[in-house]
Amino acid sequence: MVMTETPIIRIRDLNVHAPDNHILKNIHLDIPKNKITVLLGPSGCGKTTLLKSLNRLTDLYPELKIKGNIYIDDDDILHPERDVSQIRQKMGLLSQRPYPLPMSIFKNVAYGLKLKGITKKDEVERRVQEYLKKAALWDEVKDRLHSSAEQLSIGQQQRLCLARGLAVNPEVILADEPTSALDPVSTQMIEHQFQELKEEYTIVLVTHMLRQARRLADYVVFIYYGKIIEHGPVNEVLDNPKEELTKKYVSAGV
Amino acid sequence: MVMTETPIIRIRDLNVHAPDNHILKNIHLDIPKNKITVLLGPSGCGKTTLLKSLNRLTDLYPELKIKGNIYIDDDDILHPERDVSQIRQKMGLLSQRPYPLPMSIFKNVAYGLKLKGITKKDEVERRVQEYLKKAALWDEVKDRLHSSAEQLSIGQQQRLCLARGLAVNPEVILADEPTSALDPVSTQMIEHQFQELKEEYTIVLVTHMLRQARRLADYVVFIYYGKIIEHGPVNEVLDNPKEELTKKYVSAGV
Amino acid sequence: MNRKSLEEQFFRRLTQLTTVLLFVVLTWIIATILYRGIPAMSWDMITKVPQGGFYFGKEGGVLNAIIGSFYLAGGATLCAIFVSLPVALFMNIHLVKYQSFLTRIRLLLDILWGVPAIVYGAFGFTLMLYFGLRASLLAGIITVAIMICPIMIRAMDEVLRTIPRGLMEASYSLGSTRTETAFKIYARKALPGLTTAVLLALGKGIGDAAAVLFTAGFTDYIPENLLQPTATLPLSIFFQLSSPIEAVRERAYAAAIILTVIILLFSLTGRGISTLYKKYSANGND
Amino acid sequence: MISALKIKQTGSRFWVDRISTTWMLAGLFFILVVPFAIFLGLLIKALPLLYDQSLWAILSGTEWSPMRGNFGFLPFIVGSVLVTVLAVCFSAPTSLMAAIYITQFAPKRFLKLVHPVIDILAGIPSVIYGVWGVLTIIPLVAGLASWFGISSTGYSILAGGIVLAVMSTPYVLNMLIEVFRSMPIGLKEASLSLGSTYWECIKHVLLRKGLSGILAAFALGVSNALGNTIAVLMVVGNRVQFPSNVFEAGYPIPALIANNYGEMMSIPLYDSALMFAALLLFVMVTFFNFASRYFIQKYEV
Amino acid sequence: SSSDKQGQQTEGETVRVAISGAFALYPLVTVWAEEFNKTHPNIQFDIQAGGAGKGMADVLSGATDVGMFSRTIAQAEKDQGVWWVAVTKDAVLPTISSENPYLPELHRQGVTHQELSSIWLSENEPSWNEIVDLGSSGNETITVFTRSDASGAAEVFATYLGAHQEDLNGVGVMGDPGLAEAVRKDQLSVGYNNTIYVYDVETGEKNPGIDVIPLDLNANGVIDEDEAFYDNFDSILKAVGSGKYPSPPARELYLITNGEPEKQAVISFIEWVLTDGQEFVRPSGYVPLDESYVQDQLTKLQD
Ligand SMILES: Nc1ncnc2c1ncn2[C@@H]1O[C@H](COP(=O)(O)OP(=O)(O)OP(=O)(O)O)[C@@H](O)[C@H]1O
Ligand SMILES: Nc1ncnc2c1ncn2[C@@H]1O[C@H](COP(=O)(O)OP(=O)(O)OP(=O)(O)O)[C@@H](O)[C@H]1O
Ligand SMILES: [Mg+2]
Ligand SMILES: [Mg+2]
Ligand SMILES: O=P([O-])([O-])[O-]
Repeated sequence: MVMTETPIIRIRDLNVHAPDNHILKNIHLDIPKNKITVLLGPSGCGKTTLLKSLNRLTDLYPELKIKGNIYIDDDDILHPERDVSQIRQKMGLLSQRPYPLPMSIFKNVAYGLKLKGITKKDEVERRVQEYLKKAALWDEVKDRLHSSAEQLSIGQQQRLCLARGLAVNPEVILADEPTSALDPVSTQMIEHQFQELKEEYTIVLVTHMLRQARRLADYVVFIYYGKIIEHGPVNEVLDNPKEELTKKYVSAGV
Repeated sequence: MVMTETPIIRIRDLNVHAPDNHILKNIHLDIPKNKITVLLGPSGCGKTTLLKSLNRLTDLYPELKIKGNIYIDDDDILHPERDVSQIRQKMGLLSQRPYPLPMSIFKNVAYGLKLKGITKKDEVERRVQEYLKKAALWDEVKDRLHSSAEQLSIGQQQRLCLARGLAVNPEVILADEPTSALDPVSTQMIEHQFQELKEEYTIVLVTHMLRQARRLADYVVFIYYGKIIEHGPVNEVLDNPKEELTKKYVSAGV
Repeated sequence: MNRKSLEEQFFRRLTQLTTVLLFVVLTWIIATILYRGIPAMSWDMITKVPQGGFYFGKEGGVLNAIIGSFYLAGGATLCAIFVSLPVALFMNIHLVKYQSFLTRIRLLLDILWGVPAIVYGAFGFTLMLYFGLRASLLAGIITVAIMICPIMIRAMDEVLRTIPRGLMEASYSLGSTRTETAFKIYARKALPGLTTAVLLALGKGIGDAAAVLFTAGFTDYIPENLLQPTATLPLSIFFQLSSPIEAVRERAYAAAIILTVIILLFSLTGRGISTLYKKYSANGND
Repeated sequence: MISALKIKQTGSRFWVDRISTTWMLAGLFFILVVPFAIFLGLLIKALPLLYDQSLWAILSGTEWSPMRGNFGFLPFIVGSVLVTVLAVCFSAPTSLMAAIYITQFAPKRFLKLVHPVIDILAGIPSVIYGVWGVLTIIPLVAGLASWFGISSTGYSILAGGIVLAVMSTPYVLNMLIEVFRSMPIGLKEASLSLGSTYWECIKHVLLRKGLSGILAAFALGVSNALGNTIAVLMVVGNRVQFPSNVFEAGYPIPALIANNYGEMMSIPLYDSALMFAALLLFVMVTFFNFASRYFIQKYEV
Repeated sequence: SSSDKQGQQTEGETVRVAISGAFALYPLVTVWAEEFNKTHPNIQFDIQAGGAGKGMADVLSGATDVGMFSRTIAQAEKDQGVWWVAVTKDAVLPTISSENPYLPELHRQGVTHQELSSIWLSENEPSWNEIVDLGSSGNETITVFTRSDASGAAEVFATYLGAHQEDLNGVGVMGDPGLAEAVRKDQLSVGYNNTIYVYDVETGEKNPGIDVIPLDLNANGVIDEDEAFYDNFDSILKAVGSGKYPSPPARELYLITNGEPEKQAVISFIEWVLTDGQEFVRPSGYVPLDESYVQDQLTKLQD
């Protein structure tokens, strides 16, 4: 990516293989600091896999073979010896399929705080409320903070996971379709949130909504079948796509 | 709903309670045949619960208490003695969170066919291909039909579940945000599919995308915190909403 | 930060150490059997039935017990699967709505785990006499099957419980009947766990002598029908161990090796088959 | 058009469902009858003793001499409880740790190795465990005792507990492995991507998610241990007394039954007493399970 | 193999005879059955051990045809109509570890009936110097072992001491081999065993690690010439046969049936055991019955 900013993440020759599938092919990408980078691409092209590689969550899938380098602050996180939990704390991933932890709504958010070492009761309460509000969930759950999070509706779960993810205060937020299950009103609030966050954080966002990309993105990366087809500032890629594939995708705009 | 068509499903005084939550409140609704009825409403308002009630999948959640009547064919399906498995075959539900069955991609679709009694090998193969194409998934998976369906990407899983759901050839399709994880191109194809399907089928669709509602819906039902606020033909509700809440929701349009 | 990775390291090591310790003990037992049994092992052991004075250190083998154990444990396990699998599926599919009823069923089954094998034996013995049966393969199979059913059901039940509700929803919304959901979806999804449950119960069935002491009898002959008494390896081992002759007691270990090999075979085939059928399913439920 | 939804209840699928549901129900009914049948059978057989002596006298009595008509069960109850508690103290934490290691830290093929070993151990006859205990655990315990300055033959509550722990390990471990194996990966992802260490994920998320399964495995382990006979009786010393430390001999109920079932015909009330012993064990297991249920329910979210 | 056995069948239908009971008799009965089969190939024996009491229970309930029994038959059992015949004898011997530090003294002095009683019957376990005269040493307490499983051997031994098995103190160990093993391992312990668990049947020597405490029958404080018959298997068997070794703890071993035997196969087997079968008794490590005694038993069978 031609850019003036210093990249916070540098991906070099990243290849991910599944037994019968070459999922990511020679990915070479720089992700700028304090910007929102949006990953676009058809379903199944490898966006989620790319995000998971950044966090080394690919470790959990023994069938995936991953090669190449990912530098974060000049540190190769794919190095097998590298302690990943610190990396992961720096890079919060909001997964595409929300997984509430098996505890109450309150504790789900407090869990993140606990990991950061915040345990003072009123501090925790204050923060839980703060993050639930940021995720536009507070009103719906304030009366049942202590009931199980697993019974929330999918959209609520998605917002809960967002609140939980923000609570750990990561430097980089990797958000995998964070508003896919949300109604327009909540979506607006979350987008607003992201716009505020980018002052301090770096955000990598996967979305299928081109309008969302337009509203939020500084940079756009278009992936197709595991390859980066085109990337650049948002207006370049979305408004004047160079590649045929990108054009076709962008014109389908929903 | 004021409508000329005979309703295929009539919901009367439906109330669903969770221990600490009144999820659906006095739902009274008729669903017309061979039309697309779209359920709209903020996340957590009870859309999924309503769809599940229609299929009596609420049975699986012992904590939910369900009261009222749902008539299909003048037959109250909420009657505890009613054997529901045939009803379910006639009313296919595409759940919001896709769950591939623990088998290969091919068998996932073939499973539905088998339930319909189609077992001849080439017939099955032909149909599997047909439905995977309808769901816009064929190209991506044709080379690995016999690998596990659980490893597909979320969007692929969603399309697989659609293919599988169509394969059983239900009369009523209850689709819970069927394109939430899909890119614009696939979404277009699926929407097109729905438009064709409605000639023969009745479709109840949940979506958060107002544009999708506009493109597809014949009727729109707007639900808010478990109550039906407004319902009627699409242009009435979306373009000239009567209620304040509906107005606010529609104007947020994404 | 540092404290955290220390904690992680500590527990990683601790769990590793415990595992090693556990497996040292477990292999120690197996090693004891091997160490003492291999010298006494002979071809005769697995090809001959006991001849005169076998329990006195004379020639012969334990073929009668090998075949008997195969029949008895195999038969009992099959019978138990026939009851347990449906029951476990029934509990997790038909009865999901009745959680409090389920809790009670589980309670009853758990209690059965605590009934000593010898009481099952006595129970089976009473039944056997009531029906005018003599100690026989049939009576043994029934008793052992009753004894291992609770184990199998509960072990299966614990596995099935972890299957996410969404899978049942998916299956139902396709119009599957509960039976289809049970046997085609659930049984398949949980196959490796179910195999474990079966093998666990098989272990108990093949290894527990007390229940068969009463009901299966013992004989130096190979049973030819269900109404004849049968030898089993644990009983044969028990008798050999009680022999005054050192050499015979050593042979008991050889018999134990044979038993071990039999279980190993069962285990490998069972798990082999289940991986074969399960290759389409990723580990870990969603 | 409405009739379109009316489906004829015919076809093999319908019948298969009917038949298999009946079969499942019959199986359930059958297996649920067993505990009642055993309970009733034992109760009927134990009645003569209960007519002869007061329940309280039996339960609180410490004298055991059937020939003279003394049937005091207290030492046996104490013996059973002690051995079982020891066994659980050994096997529960080790099994849990091992299950965590095997499913979470170890390479995947390790499980493939572990499984057959566990299967074998579940199948080794209890006499063999007993003999192994006599050969290895008894001297070990005797040595340990003398290290503490206590003289002991080694035949003791402690030896019984250890052998029992080893014997119930395959059951507990296997079930725990299943509990951890079936955890959704997404859950781990969720916790890890919050920056938790792997251990924190296990501690806060997996253990909690699996809590009911883990407790169930433990409870089943305890039940299994309570009812174990031959192996324990070979190492536990079988002495009717209240052990003052774990290096002394004790006498659990199953051992009492197994040691004497042969002789019960010849002494008046003896068979009744042994059946009462079995009944007592049954009641103890029931009681324990009720208690653990209560506990589990209290701690489930 | 089994097909050989069936191949020898010449005439008649196969009859199965089920036998269960005392461990003490089990090895000998398996030998008898095998030898008997050589002349009666159409009888199949199903033999299992399980303890004397199990044999009694099985026979009385009709679960088996013949029981092996190794202690005196209780009145309650006679009342239920059990029929019995003595087929051989053996003896229970008090045993110690061959590593026992006081072995020479013990061999020289023996133990009296009363000393044995104080070991197994008194509440507080005595020390070694209360049993043997050891001067100033020997104040370690005796580790007392006993059988935990209800068994003929224990009951007979207890009878000798004027008690029942349930009265014997000591750490309970299961089975004869278990008890022998426990005694062998603990230098300061005592136990009791059937003769065949003490001596090697082949060589006639004592098994390694185990030794016998001689009984000082006349209580004179030394083992006299005619009290010393523990050297090898032969001499102890002879002493049992001649009655020099007292009974109890020597004992008769019985075959029992539910009422008088009616099955022809059972009758001819018992008859054979009492006559031709006796030749296999000595080589197996048991004591054959006296000629006259055999006649007694035979007449019992014939009426
Ligand atoms: N099993 C349950 N127990 C308790 N509460 C439940 C349960 N299922 C749903 N709820 C609650 O009922 C409400 C409606 O849930 P539902 O899943 O129907 O919402 P939805 O309209 O589909 O939302 P979304 O758009 O986010 O999917 C939510 O507040 C949810 O927390
Ligand atoms: N563990 C795995 N094993 C095998 N194949 C996998 C695995 N995970 C992903 N894949 C395959 O890799 C491809 C990319 O998957 P990925 O989840 O990254 O897609 P995606 O771009 O996130 O799609 P979506 O928009 O549908 O979420 C898909 O074809 C998928 O089937
Ligand atoms: Mg994805
Ligand atoms: Mg929903
Ligand atoms: O023959 P016993 O084992 O009962 O002494």
